[in-house]
Order: sequence, then structure tokens, then C-alpha cells
Amino acid sequence: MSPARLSVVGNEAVGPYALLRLRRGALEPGVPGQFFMLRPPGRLLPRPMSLCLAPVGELGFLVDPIGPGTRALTALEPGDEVDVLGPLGNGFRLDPERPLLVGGGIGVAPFPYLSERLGCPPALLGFRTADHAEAAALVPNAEVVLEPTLVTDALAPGFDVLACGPEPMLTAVSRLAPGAQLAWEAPMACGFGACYGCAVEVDGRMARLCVEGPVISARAEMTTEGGVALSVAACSSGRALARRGGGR
Amino acid sequence: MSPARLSVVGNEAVGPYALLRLRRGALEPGVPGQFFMLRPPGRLLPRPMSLCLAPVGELGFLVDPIGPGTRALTALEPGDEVDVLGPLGNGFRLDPERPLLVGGGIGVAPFPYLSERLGCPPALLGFRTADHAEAAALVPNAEVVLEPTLVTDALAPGFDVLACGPEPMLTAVSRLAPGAQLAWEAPMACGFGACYGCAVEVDGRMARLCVEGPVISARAEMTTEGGVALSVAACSSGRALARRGGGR
Amino acid sequence: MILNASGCLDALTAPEVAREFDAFVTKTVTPLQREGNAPVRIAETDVGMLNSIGLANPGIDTFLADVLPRLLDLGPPVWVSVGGFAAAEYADLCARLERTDAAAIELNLSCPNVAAPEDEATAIVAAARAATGKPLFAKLSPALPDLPAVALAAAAAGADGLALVNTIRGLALDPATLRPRLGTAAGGLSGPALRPVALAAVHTCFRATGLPIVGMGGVETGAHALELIAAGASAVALGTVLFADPGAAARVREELAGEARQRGFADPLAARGVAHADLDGAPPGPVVRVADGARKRSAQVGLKV
Amino acid sequence: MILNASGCLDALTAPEVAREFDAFVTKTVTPLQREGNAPVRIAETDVGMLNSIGLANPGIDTFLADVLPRLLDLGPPVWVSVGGFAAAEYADLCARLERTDAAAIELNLSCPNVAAPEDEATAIVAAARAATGKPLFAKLSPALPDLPAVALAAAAAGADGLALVNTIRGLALDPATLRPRLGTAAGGLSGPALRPVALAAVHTCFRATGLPIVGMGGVETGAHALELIAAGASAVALGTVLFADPGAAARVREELAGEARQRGFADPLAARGVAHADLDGAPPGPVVRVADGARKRSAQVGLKV
Ligand SMILES: Cc1cc2nc3c(=O)[nH]c(=O)nc-3n(C[C@H](O)[C@H](O)[C@H](O)COP(=O)(O)OP(=O)(O)OC[C@H]3O[C@@H](n4cnc5c(N)ncnc54)[C@H](O)[C@@H]3O)c2cc1C
Ligand SMILES: Cc1cc2nc3c(=O)[nH]c(=O)nc-3n(C[C@H](O)[C@H](O)[C@H](O)COP(=O)(O)OP(=O)(O)OC[C@H]3O[C@@H](n4cnc5c(N)ncnc54)[C@H](O)[C@@H]3O)c2cc1C
Ligand SMILES: Cc1cc2nc3c(=O)[nH]c(=O)nc-3n(C[C@H](O)[C@H](O)[C@H](O)COP(=O)(O)O)c2cc1C
Ligand SMILES: Cc1cc2nc3c(=O)[nH]c(=O)nc-3n(C[C@H](O)[C@H](O)[C@H](O)COP(=O)(O)O)c2cc1C
Ligand code: FES
Ligand code: FES
Repeated sequence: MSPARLSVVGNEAVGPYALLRLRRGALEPGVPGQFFMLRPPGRLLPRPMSLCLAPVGELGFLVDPIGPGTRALTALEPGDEVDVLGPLGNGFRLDPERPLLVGGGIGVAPFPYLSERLGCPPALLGFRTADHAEAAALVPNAEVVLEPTLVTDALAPGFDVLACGPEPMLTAVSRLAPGAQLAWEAPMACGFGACYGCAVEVDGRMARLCVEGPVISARAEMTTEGGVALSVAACSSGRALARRGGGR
Repeated sequence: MSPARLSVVGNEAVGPYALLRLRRGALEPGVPGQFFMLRPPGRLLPRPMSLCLAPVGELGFLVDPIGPGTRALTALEPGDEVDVLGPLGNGFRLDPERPLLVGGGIGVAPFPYLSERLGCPPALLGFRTADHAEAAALVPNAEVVLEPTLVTDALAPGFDVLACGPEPMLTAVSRLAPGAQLAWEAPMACGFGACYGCAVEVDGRMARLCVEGPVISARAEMTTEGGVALSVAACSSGRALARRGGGR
Repeated sequence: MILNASGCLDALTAPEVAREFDAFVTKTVTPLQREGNAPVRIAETDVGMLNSIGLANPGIDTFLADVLPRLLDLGPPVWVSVGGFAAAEYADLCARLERTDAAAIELNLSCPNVAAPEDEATAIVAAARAATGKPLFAKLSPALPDLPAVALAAAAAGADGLALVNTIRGLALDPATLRPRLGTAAGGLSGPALRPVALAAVHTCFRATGLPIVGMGGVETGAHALELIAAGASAVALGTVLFADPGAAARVREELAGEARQRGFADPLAARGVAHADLDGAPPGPVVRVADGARKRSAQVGLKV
Repeated sequence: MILNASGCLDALTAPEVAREFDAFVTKTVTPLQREGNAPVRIAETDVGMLNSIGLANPGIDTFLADVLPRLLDLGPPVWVSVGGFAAAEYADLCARLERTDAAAIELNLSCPNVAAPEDEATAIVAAARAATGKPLFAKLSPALPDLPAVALAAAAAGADGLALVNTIRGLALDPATLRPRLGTAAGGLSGPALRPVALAAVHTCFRATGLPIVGMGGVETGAHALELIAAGASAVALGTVLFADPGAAARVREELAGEARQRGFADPLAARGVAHADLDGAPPGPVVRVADGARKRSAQVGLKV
């Protein structure tokens, strides 16, 4: 199990984000919601990135440059090479009857590929600014809300929600849509179960998000870092996971 | 006392060496035999380099790529910038009556500038291979010997020797030409007396080569790293210094 | 011989990675189950990574019942790392492992809670020695005022080898908030920053004890591995590098062979200890006599003295 | 407040560099003259530098007669770093400095030779305290099993502040010959690798003692300095960075002011200890009460408690 060295095909700005396109090589795109570990040049550890787009022969990632690793990824240029491992973790179940994609900020990253695989279901996307909202152009059938309006303000009942976004959003969504599939985040060093770094507390026990997530549809007693206990839908594996608090 | 950021004008191969030319900025070239600290990109510590050439508006260095620092210097390209501190240390006295430059390998580095300042005196240069000997083209009036012939095999008496080269050569030269001015080397972290890293043993006492050297014309009891004690000519400051053993 | 560093690989979730090692070392097992520390548990810095996993493990009961049998099924010999808070706990853990097919036991002595690490090492290793006939490796922290003294104490108490080094304490702040990035504030620093520290530890402990040493700390390449061997290691373990390159075992093994050949060594282990030899060819300084038991038990797991 | 790290600047050969500091710290002075170690004494690695200078210094007699008067003439306050092998030597060195204009004394406690660093620190600091009324800073190695305990012992014995951290042991091999690059084999590792180690040390010792701390270890930028202050430092010292950038004091001071402003702090010291405060604004954990004498003497050299 070695990372593949993929070459950069393109890296274009999408609002404040960058759409990094890599030649796919022998890697499979996997299921939407699965992720890949990308090693930014000059950094010790790889960074988890959801697959955003899977055009023929390519893998596309939407990167939010928030720290040294993501900034190094957004600085890659065509012809550069990057080590990529994946697909990893558990993606979304693709069997919902009335799918609705609900996401916020860089949480929309997995939606273009997810939307394609689900036949372009409706999507409800929240962003901080109009600039950030440029990413919505990657998602077909999207309705966009901007802060101070929140996706939860606009969420209609009766859908099978597939959500990805900052923790407070996921928490709020899980209250309104108890059957939702949620894609969580946690800092990850390895992405394949080796380091126990991505452990989050679920039902008073620690579970590795990279092994049991990142997509969870759960109804369990989940405790976030801030200590807020809430009840979310029971997941296939019977557990729920919380990503670390703080949010970005 | 801050290093100046100089931009690279050119960096051309001279045999296995590289001639790195920098825009001089506000720096003085100093006296031949003095040195500058150049900080290779990506490295923690700067590296000492003798000034090789001082064309108008430029400083030129001849670099032997033997390790990470010197390799990074030889990889610099026109337009790159490099932090430079100097001139530092004590150079050659320029008052000898019958000067002869004696050098070996990368030890020829200070000679082009020295030769210019002394009016192109004769030079005797030793190299390992014909490829290395390409550096002799930078020194006017040079006679070249290749291994197995050594400069000391060809050294005629009656000259005021100014020498720079590997330690065994300097040691041998100082035996044949007791009045010689010798330019020694030692690993240096700072070049301005701060770290005590460049200390070498002289007369049973440790002295900082960057402060009291690198050029010494000495007659004193000098102990090299290998423990060989030898007598070399007394220097103006009444001391002699040995550079670290091993040699390259 | 290339091992993984304890806590840096779960052979059950990544069996194909584990099978590339000559032996597999478990995450440290403690008497009782431990959930580990609250998140965030990892952070990258410019010189290494910090972790505050907190010895998360299922405890010895579940480990023996559920985990070890599956690990043994994978193929490579299994070294079990054990940790506790008192000598009696280590002894008990070793006694429980005695009847298993574990190939060796690594005593994680890296978090001593007392002011005299020599005494602590002596007590723990002696208790463990009394409890097991398996090869015993003492894993030490490099952050000790007198590391070789602790290594000697472990050797005298019956350790058959050493595992060097564990992480050292470090902390990183979030640049924006200036708050610690890890939930526990400080954590263990591993990776590149440890490289010179590990070399110093292996060098001094080899000289002091002559015991076989599993060297680790920031190894990323075959050249790094060869340096640890030259300093005195008989085996090399890979930790942090596995997170970026799970295939590192095979790569490092190949690079190591090439680096050794290039320097004229018949095989990598022929370079063991050369850092102690004078350049003029004089042999390394006095080699400490290693007890016959330690010699024999180390050989069992393929480590030469 | 920005100082140089002991041993990283000779104010007499580079007075214009020294004058950029708020106070100048001398290289450690010992009772007798020391030539230092045989070359090679320095080596760069990928994560820091190694040195084995070996406390080269002229000895206290020559220091008092020839060096100190010239240092005092330079302008900035002079802190004298002292080192010895027994408490009585430290006491004697402090007594000799008592009648000078040295602003403060740094006790270099970083090479303890005994197994119980707490006892050693207590003995040395107590002896020094009895010998001088000058502000006393205990400089500690981070490589101790229980650093805060040693810091507390130093505080209890009368230290007015701490200097954290000294180097940790490292070793580098020549890649071609696989022999140690330093003449002494191992040496002290400084620079970037120390950054997380220094942050952890300052963080834990601030919490344990509340004493003013001179933080150091790999500081290259104002952001690094601000992190040490956030962890608990009242002043920051520059070491290895000076070798590449002798003008670092002025640069770091300016960057530090900018970094603090950018995060909404009126001045850099307003950020002192914020790493200990909860993000929701709750104040940092229990602040240890600092003795009046320590408070007063630290204030003398401009360090707030
Ligand atoms: C399964 C998964 C999929 C992801 N997919 C994407 C994606 O498609 N596009 C994208 O831009 N990002 C994605 N992320 C987040 C991305 O991995 C992190 O932003 C990145 O690792 C940060 O690295 P850095 O070096 O840039 O910043 P760092 O310096 O590591 O972090 C900057 C700040 O963000 C915080 N932080 C870092 N990682 C995380 C995290 N995982 N969760 C919450 N806070 C964090 C840090 O504590 C710090 O405060 C994903 C994360 C996971 C776990
Ligand atoms: C005053 C002075 C002037 C110099 N002028 C020049 C010059 O004009 N051109 C030039 O190419 N080089 C010159 N040097 C030598 C040059 O500074 C070193 O080769 C360089 O610092 C090596 O750095 P590195 O990172 O490439 O290799 P490193 O990894 O630092 O060293 C590679 C090998 O060389 C050895 N080594 C490193 N530095 C020295 C040294 N100073 N003396 C002996 N052995 C050493 C190391 O121990 C190691 O074995 C000069 C040195 C001094 C002291
Ligand atoms: C995430 C992580 C978890 C670790 N867990 C353990 C452990 O359980 N027991 C142990 O003895 N060492 C543990 N270590 C230390 C490693 O075994 C190793 O000693 C250290 O990381 C140095 O090697 P490296 O630089 O190659 O990572 C852990 C290290 C990391 C990074
Ligand atoms: C060349 C050198 C010499 C040093 N000499 C001393 C010394 O004499 N006394 C002392 O207490 N610390 C000494 N130190 C340690 C520094 O004062 C400082 O604690 C350490 O280098 C960490 O800071 P830095 O990473 O900024 O260099 C020395 C460090 C170096 C690099
Ligand atoms: S990221 Fe390493 S275990 Fe999940
Ligand atoms: S190189 Fe630092 S004192 Fe000479």
C-alpha cells in the first residue's frame, strides 16, 4: 500500500478555493464521500481531501487554503507531482429515495462527484460570502444561501439529507433531519487507521474517523469536543461520530 | 550588522566548480583572502566563501559542491537572492616582494582577486584532475600540476608564498616556505566570532579562525586535529592556526 | 531488519502494510482498557509531528482474547509493547504474554513517573525478567539526564535489548489563537526533529551496553536507517514516516541495501557500529560483554549482538 | 524584551550586534579557564545545528579582570551565565559577581551530573541564593523526566526566574564515512528542532512556578517569539538564528510587535500566558503565587511576573 505519484493537470481558483486536478493514474475514484491523503510538498504529513470531481482520467479536489498544508496544495502547478493515497474511509450510501445535498463552505467539496453519481439531486449550499459561493457553480441544481442566512433556515422537510460542512452545521442538520448522512472531519495523520489521531468520542468511546467514517448516518449519543451531547440518527454501523470542535 | 540580500547575476560551471556571481550592492569586496558568509537557500547556517572575483558592481565566488550547503549555492539561478555577510576575517598582506600564489583544488578560490590586486604574480596550482584544473583559467600566469605531482614538488625557492588549499598541502608548503602566508579552513557557523565553532588549536590554546584568520603567516607550535605537531612560520599576530584534519 | 514503531501502525486495519515488516510491534498494551486523550490528538509542526494519543488500547484482556490471535495470523513475528504505572503491572503483563506466541516483549519505559529513572528501570525490567523467558526490549525516552546509565541499569536487570527512542515532549500553538493545538497541550514529538536525538541515544547506549538496539526516530530513508545502524542499531523501526508513506518498509529496505553497498558493506548490518571505529581502521572502543542469556534471546528474534 | 542566548554572541567581537539587545548574556563562565573541546565543534543537520564548544571561557578571574569591564562599557545590562560542577562552585562564582555591576546571574544548570536533578537544582540554587542578592535565573535542560518538578525545586530554593531551554543531545554522522561529524561525537542540538520542545518547557514551567521566564529555542521570527510569550515567557532569547542573521534582534523585535498588534494585543507582553487561557475567555488556570523577593528582583531587570 504505497501512495501513487500523480501529476498535476491543472489548479484553478474557484472563489477563495483552488480546484486541483490530478492525472488519475491507476487510482480508483471510489465512492463519493471517501477521501484521499495528499502530501503537500515540503510537509511531513499528508492531508485528507474529499474527492470533488472525477472526470475521465482525472481526480479533482477542491482545496481551502487555511494552513501550511492546504496552501502548499493550492500552490501546485501543472507538471508538479504529488503523492496520493486512496480512496479511503466510508463514503455516502447512494440509495436514498429523495436525496438533498446540504453543505456549507468547503464542505461542498464532495458534492460535485456525489451529485453526478446521484443524478443531480437538489442541493442547498451555505457560504460566508459571495466569493466563497463561487464554489456552488460546481454543484448542479444548487440553491445558495449566504450568511447570516443558514442552510438550516432554508431546509425543507421530507428529504434524505446528505450533508457535509462545519460541525455546528452538521449538528443542526442532524437535529432537523434525523436520518441524515453526515460527513465529518477530524485532523488526520495517516487516513488508514494507523495513528489513532482522528479519534472522536462516540457513546463515551473513541472511534477512528478514518476507519469508521468520515460519512456516518447515526443515531447515538455523540459528544463533541465542546462537551455538547446531542442525539443523532443511528448509523448503519450503529454509531455516531463527532468531528473536533472549533470549526473554521 | 545584518546580511545584505544580493541577487544572483550568473552561476556558471568551471570544471566541477561553479562561479557564482552576485550583484555587489553596498558590500565592499575587502582584502583578498577575506571571506563572506553566504546563506544557501533552505539551510540553517551560512557558509564561508572566499571572494574569488571582484568585477565592478559584482562579487564572484567559486563554489565546490561537496555537501548540502555548497550544492544549494551551485543550484542558484540568475534572479535568485542570497543573504551575504562580509567581508570578514583577515586577508592576505599585499606587501610581499616576490609573490607566488600556491594553491590546490578549491583552494584556488581567492587567487583570481588576489592575483589582480598583486599585479598578476606567478601562480602554482595543483589539481586532482584535468576537469578540476579548469579553474586555473581564472588565475593569470598559472602553472598547473596534476596529481600525482604535487605543488610542493614544483615549488621553487626564493618566493614570498601566499597559499590556500587542503591542510596537508598547507602543512607541506609551510615547511618549504617558512615565511608563507597561509589561508586555512575550519567549519564555521557564524564567521564573526560569536559561536566559537571555528576554534583550532594553536600553541596549546584554542583560537577562533574567523577572528584571527583565515590568513595566517605564522611560526608557532601548531597541532592539527590528527595530533601532528609541526612548526610553521611566525605570523604577524605571533600565532599559527590549524584547520581541521581530514581534508577533502 | 525493519520493524514498525509501536503505535504507528494497526496491523489489523492495514495488514498489507504490516506484512512488509520483518516483525510487527503492537501499540502499547496496558493492564486496563484506555480510551486515550481527548481530541485534538495530532498536529504537524515544521520539524516533526506531535501526538497525544494517550496509549489508547483495549487492555490486556481484550488484547489477548481478540487482537493477538488475529495479529499472529498475519504472518510476521509479533512483538508486544506493554506499559504500566508500576513494576508489578509490567510483571503481570509479561506473565500473561508468557503463554502466547508473541515473539518478544517491548517494555515501554518512556514515561517514568519518578525522579530516579535508573531505579525505575531496574525495578520494572527485573520484575518483567522474573515473569518471562521471552526476549525483553526496554524502550527508553532520550530525555533523561543520564541515558546510558538508565540503559545500563536495564541491561543489568535483564533486558535483552533496547528500543531507542521514544518521543520527546513538545508543544505547538495555533498561530491565530495562540492556544495549544493538542487537547492535552503538550504531546510527544516524533519525526525529523528526533533524528539527531535518536542517533545520539543509540550511539551512547551501544557504547554503554553492547546490547542489540532497535533504532528509531525520524527515519525516512535508507540513508537514515544506515546511520542508526552505524551508530549501533541492529534493527530499525519506522514510525511517523508510515503516515505519509505506508509503503516505506519495502522502500527503506531497498534503499538501505543500496546505501550499504555503495559504501562497500556486504550487507547493511556489516555497518553496525562503524561510527565507533576510528577512520584509520582501528576497531571501535572496548565492546561491552553481553550476558549469554541476552545474546541467546536476541538471536531468537534475529538480532545479533 | 529580547536577549541573546548564552554562548551565541561575543559582544566584544561584535559590539554593534550586542547593542541591539535589551540585555546581553555572556557565554557561561566557569571557575577555571576552559579551552573547550577539540574540533570539529559544529555541524548543521536538517533540523538544527549541533555544537560541542565545551564551555570555552577564560575562567572567572580573567573574566572579572579583563572581560566584564569591557562588556559593561558597551551599554546594555550584562547578565552573566555561570557554570560549575558543584553547588559550592556556583556559590563562589556568584559571590565573586556580587560586587560587580552585572545585572543578573544565569545559573547554567543544564548539565547535571547526578541522577536526581531536583536535588541538584535545589542545592545549586540555594547555594547561589545565599551568595548573592542579584536576580538569579536558573537555566534548565528540557531533557528531564520531570521538568516542572525541577523548575519548582529551583523556585523554592530561591531562583527569581527561569531560562528555558538549553540544547538537547544530538549526533550527526558524515554521510560518506558514517563517522560522527563532531570531535566529541554527540553535541547539543539547537535551532528549529528545539522549537516545540521549548514551547512545551515554557508552558509547563510557567504553569508550575509562575516565575518570569526567558524563553529560547529555535526562535527565528517574531511569530516564534510571540508563541513563547503566549506559552508564558516574559523575555525571549536568540541563539542559533544569530549565526545566519546577526541583525535578528532588531528584526524579531519589529516582527514581534507586528504579530502582537495583528492579534489585538496592545504590546507583545500582553500576550504573556494566553496559551493557558480558555478560548471562551476564561482566565488561565490557577496562577502560582510568586515570592515577593523574586518579584522584586525580576522587576529590577525589567521582567514582569
Ligand atoms: C475526511 C476529510 C476530508 C476533507 N476534505 C477536504 C476537502 O475536500 N477540501 C479541503 O480544503 N479540506 C478538506 N478537509 C480538511 C483538510 O484536510 C484540512 O483543512 C487540512 O488538513 C488542514 O491542513 P493545513 O496544513 O492547511 O492546516 P493546519 O495548520 O493543519 O490547520 C489550520 C487550522 O485548521 C485546523 N484543522 C486542521 N485540520 C482540521 C480538520 N481536519 N478539521 C478541523 N480543523 C482542522 C487546525 O487545528 C488549525 O487551527 C478534509 C478533512 C477530512 C478529515
Ligand atoms: C574562510 C573559508 C573560506 C572558504 N572559501 C571557500 C570557497 O571559496 N569555495 C568553496 O567551495 N568552499 C570554501 N570554503 C569551504 C566551504 O565553506 C565548505 O565546503 C562548506 O561550508 C561546506 O558546506 P556543505 O553544506 O556543502 O557541506 P557540509 O555537509 O557542511 O560538509 C561536507 C563535508 O566537508 C566537511 N567540511 C565542511 N566544512 C568544512 C571546512 N570549512 N573545512 C573542512 N571540511 C569541511 C564536513 O565535515 C563534511 O565532511 C571556505 C571555508 C572557509 C572556512
Ligand atoms: C501517533 C503515535 C503513537 C505512538 N504510540 C506509541 C506507543 O503506544 N508506544 C510506544 O512505545 N511508542 C509510541 N510512539 C512512539 C513511536 O513508537 C516512536 O518511538 C517515535 O514515534 C519515534 O519514531 P518516528 O520518529 O519514526 O515516529 C508513538 C508515536 C506516534 C507518532
Ligand atoms: C554554539 C553554541 C554555544 C552555546 N553555549 C552555551 C553556553 O555557554 N551556556 C549556555 O547556558 N548555553 C549555551 N548554548 C545554548 C543556548 O544558549 C540556547 O540555550 C540554545 O542554543 C537554544 O536556543 P537556539 O535554538 O535559539 O540556539 C549554546 C548554544 C550554541 C548553539
Ligand atoms: S487518521 Fe490515523 S487513525 Fe485515522
Ligand atoms: S565561525 Fe563562529 S566564532 Fe568563528
